[in-house]
Amino acid sequence: MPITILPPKPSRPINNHQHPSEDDVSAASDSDSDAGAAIDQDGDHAMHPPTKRTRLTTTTTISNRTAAAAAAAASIVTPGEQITDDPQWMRGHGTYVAGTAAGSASTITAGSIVSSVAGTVTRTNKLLSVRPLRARYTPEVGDLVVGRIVEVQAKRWRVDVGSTQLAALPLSAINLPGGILRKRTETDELQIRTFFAEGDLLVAEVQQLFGDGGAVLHTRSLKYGKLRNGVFVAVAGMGGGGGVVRSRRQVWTMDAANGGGQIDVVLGVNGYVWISRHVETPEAEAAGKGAAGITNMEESVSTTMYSSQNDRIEVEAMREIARLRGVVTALVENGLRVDEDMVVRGYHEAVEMAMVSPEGSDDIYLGGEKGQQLAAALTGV
Amino acid sequence: MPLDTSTYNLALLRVDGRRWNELRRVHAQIRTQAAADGSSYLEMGHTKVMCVVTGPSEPGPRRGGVGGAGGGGGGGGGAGGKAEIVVGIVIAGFSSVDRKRHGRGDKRTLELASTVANGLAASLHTHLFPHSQINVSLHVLSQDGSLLAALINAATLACVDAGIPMTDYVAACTAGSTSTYAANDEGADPLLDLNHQEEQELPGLTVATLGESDRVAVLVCESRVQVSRLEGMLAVGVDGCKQMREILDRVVRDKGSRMIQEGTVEKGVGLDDMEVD
Amino acid sequence: MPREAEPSLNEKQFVTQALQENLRLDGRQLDQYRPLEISFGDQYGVADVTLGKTRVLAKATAEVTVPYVDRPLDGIFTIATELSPMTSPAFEVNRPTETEVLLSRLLEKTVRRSGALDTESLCLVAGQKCWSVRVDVHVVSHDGGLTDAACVAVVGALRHFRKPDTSMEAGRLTVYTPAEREPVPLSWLHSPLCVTWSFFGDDGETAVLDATWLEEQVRVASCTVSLNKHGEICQIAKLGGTPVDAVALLQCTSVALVKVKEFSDLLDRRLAEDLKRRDKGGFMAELRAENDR
Amino acid sequence: MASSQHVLLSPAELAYLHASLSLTPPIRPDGRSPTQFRPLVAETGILPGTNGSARICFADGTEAIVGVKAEVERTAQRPGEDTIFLEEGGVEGGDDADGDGEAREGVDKRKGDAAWVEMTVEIPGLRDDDSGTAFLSAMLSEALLSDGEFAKRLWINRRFHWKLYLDIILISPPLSYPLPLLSLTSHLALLSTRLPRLKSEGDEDPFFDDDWAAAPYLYPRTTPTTTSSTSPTTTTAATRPPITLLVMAVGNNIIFDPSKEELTVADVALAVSVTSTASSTSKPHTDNADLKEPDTEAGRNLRLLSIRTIDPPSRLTPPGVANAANAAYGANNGAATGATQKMLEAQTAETEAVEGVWKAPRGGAKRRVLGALVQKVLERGGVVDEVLDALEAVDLG
Repeated sequence: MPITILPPKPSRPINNHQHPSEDDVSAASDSDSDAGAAIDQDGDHAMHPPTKRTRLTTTTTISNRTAAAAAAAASIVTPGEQITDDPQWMRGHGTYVAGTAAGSASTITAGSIVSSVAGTVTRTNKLLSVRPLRARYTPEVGDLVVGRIVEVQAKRWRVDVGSTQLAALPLSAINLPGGILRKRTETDELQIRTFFAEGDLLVAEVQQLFGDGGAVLHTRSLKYGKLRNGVFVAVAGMGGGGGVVRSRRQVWTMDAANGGGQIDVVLGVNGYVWISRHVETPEAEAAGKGAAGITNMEESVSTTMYSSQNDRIEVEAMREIARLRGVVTALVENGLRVDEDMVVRGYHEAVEMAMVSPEGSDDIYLGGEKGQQLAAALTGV
Repeated sequence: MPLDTSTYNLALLRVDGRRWNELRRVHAQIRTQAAADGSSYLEMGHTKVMCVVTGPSEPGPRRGGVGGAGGGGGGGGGAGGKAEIVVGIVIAGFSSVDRKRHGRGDKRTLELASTVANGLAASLHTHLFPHSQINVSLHVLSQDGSLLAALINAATLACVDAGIPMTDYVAACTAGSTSTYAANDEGADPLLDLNHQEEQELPGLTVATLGESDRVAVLVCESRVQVSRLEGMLAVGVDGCKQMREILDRVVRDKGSRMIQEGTVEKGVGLDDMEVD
Repeated sequence: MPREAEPSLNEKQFVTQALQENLRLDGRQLDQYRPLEISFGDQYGVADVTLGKTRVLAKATAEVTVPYVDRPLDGIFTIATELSPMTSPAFEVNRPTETEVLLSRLLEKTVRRSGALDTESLCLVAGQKCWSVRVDVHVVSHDGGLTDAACVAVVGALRHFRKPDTSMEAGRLTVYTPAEREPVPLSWLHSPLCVTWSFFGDDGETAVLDATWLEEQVRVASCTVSLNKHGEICQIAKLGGTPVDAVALLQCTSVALVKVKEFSDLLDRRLAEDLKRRDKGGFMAELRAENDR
Repeated sequence: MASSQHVLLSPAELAYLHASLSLTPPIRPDGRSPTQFRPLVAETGILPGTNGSARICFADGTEAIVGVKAEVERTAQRPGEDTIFLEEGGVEGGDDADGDGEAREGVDKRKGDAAWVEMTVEIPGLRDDDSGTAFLSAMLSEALLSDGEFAKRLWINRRFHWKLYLDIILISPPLSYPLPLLSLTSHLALLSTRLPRLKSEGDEDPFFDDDWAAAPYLYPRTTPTTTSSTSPTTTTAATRPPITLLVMAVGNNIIFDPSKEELTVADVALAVSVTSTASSTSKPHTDNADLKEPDTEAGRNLRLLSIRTIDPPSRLTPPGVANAANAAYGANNGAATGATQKMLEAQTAETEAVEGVWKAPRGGAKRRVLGALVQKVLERGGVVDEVLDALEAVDLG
């Protein structure tokens, strides 16, 4: 069946003439009654013919919001909501200090900590911060990220890492081919595009942060460099809502079923994911040949680092890579966390689902309901 | 006397059966668009607006494409140390009763876009993203009065969904008055949330406040009205904005708590157990 | 397009701090206007307004055209604003910047939409012929307070303008030249004038009238109120910027009403003087031979 | 016409994608079968203020909304048209079948005019006179008006006709080439369009029944049962608005509904507009005979309306650098194999295709591939049939 057209999910009816279903917030009916009620509670706008001269009372009517806020899901704070006003707490991300000037409502005492995003409050001994439900990636030092070169400048590359600004990768922060250790010269700047050109994908680590939050990357290690032999997936913004979560291992190699050989998965903390066939790195050969030496291993590895030529990849490997990609997209579409064990469990679940399906292991499609089945199996199990 | 108000004084009911201080049916949702950073859909009565926010992101080479139809907020580089808010409004040809095509240089659309951009700038913490740009694109699906108010509310919801830090919600609504043009018509009553017919016949204004406070971020009045009527309309408008903020807040809270139940977001530390230790 | 030169950081802080203590660079009170001077050209319909160093010239013209299809009984009335690079390098000739769009929309709402000029009186033959009155606003030099000066110039030009007299007999429309018949003034209902408030400080608590260009670059919010001297608000436009307390805005509108009454009287006086200067002997004066002393 | 925006992919990804798509059967990045479409959510009748409306969005968030509004417009009288009245067999008022404008006896004298339909496409981030947007709206309206059948439906009488405005809005910035999404949405919108029922007769000023429930569909849903196959009824019923599909070929694999990545490695991409008419009985005097003789058994026969080649963005992608030619590759073992030999290797790597290195396709598409593409689309019971069945299943809101 080439095309599946689904009816709109009830939670998003555009023309819900019938009474809005309970989960979908339509403040229609209750807002009127509520608005009416709210007005009544204040007494001065009772339902008798409206007072002619509605004074602009400077003291705002004590709305029943603070009571409702506590009753409602306390774990969620929304912008402009006071978190605490005792001065011992320190202010973290996603909050601001309400001076009388910035303070928006008289119910918020000056100097108290007020949330500036909608999200959940996190407390690390005396530091209060609010993690937004969903936001763009904010780089931290030491994050392993996957990035795409957007622009090549004189001595550096501008890398898109899905953050609020492009990250910078200075020429001095990369390994020279052949592992030579020397100061970067003019010729290196002229040959800058032989290392990385526009559009190239690379995995790197955040070395430091600029004042305004921009990141500086570096690839001075064996596991970083140009990415090839695989497929790229961008996952929705980090920070909850189905994004990649910071976990112990962001890069791992797994053995694929159905003879797919070994597959590398790189989960960038910024929500960019790279799935590729595991390439036999020289240190494995060197180890095999017993000539393991740190220096020439470093040297032999970095010869292949800047190649952008794919090696021969068997059909089974391509199929398993596509299946893994389907697992990651299914996790995101159904709002599940994306980290190592979820992906591995999801993959094995997908392999079993394929076994049972008519086309056998060829069936690698995990969109639409298949994705939901997979997600249900994962959350259920 | 415009048709509408002649019947009003008898039963104190408006054309669509609402009292003087009742908002129309507001139906709002966030995260209606998986592809965008932040998205929202808002219905105030029959005025339907969709909003998509991408950003804050680097303006970058795609700059050309950014100045799309009705791109408001003005060109020029990053305005000194603050993120630049670029608002584009597309008013669909089928949105009003008779089909009207809003061209690219339509001044009214540009003015609306500039108003929404500056209205949002009042609350968004743009100083946290100095070299980047927040791109708000609004689509008007159908117009039945209070268009600017719906645009501002939809844009605020989408920015909250995109996780952009802000001081407080910018909630907006319209207020009108049943006054005739005679100088001191004592019998004029303020009205809340005008629909298209009321907006044509009666004097009205759109007011947007910063969250719970009485502080006015946007005030636009495009019809002739007595100075003495202004206070009554402004008071009703500001009070209407508080109700609107309640509604927007509830939308965000329910979406958040639903996301927690689905386990995509770990449960945070509760407000109340904060005071314990 | 070269960007407008931003005032330096300490200049901004200095201006804001001075305003905190109710001091302005040119020593004016917070709600005091710069000297407003209105003069009229010798041709009908030309008004030249100077507000301190800001100078705006408006010229009204009229021609006979076909009315719009959907409104056969109404004449056509358009206001064209063009901020040329003469005012500041930031403006380009045919690329409307945001300031220009806001200015033209503001004038549109203040004068055209508020029904200051009775467009029905411009109709000559329903559905076929009508007057098309057009006002061109040229900004000669821009030192802040553009909206107020432009609005006074437009209203002045329109009230000063005389359109040729016409008569209609049996389907034949004759338009008389000024020599044949005295041109006729437009039918003017009310004179809306703009007053622009600028707000300073983090909370927008300091409200200032008639900001100069430097003050305009430093302000955090602005609100333009248009009223006529009968106390009717024609439009209010506070398009975003730092939120200002609602009660303060209300006081601004009442002060604005006082200012508008002042300007209306000034405009009436200038028009009366111009009428007297122009109308020495009226038609007979045209024919006298001897020269002026 | 290049697809709407330049796609930034690395040569390694392009090479991998091209390799995986040229396998038989091709392995698509998201695992779909070559003829499988991405799942989409569709609904109609979402805007009460319009004559017809529809909204479709993909799982990845690309969303399009189409609104159709109709206005009565006076037909421009061509000089002398109304004087020669009889010669045209213009049967006067009286025996015209009143009411439903559809089934009309006598000669089908309704003449449509392409100017009666105005279609505008609005893509965020692109100006509306941008070449991409203009090409899209031209292609969509061309498909609709090419066979002249559609404009006839807008005919009221000799003096008046319906002017139809189709406004197509793409909500999110386009993630993939928007043509198929826009065409499916406008297909659904046209299916859900209803025009008020005509109550006036002949050439008087039109007067309509304001009962919306009685308004007939622009494309009547239920095919009027043509009992005997001999009666020369001009049942244009059960014809569907056209749909335009984007089909691409890599090597000799034919792939439907390509995503953005797939389109960047396409050798050739076609936009094929197809319409379908129920296997109506042979119309006595249709001038444009259908492509294939309408055979008697049920089902629809597909009629090809237009084929347009889309310039795949693969032509704009930078070529990959083979290891031999890569100065930064194997820097230390270069000396061992001698500089000249390395130069030779580099030259060969420049010209022929080296395994695993991306090279943009050069030259046009082979005729055999084009023929296969069109054949695959027009195959009876093939992709288009299933798409049309699925679209029909969408209940009109």
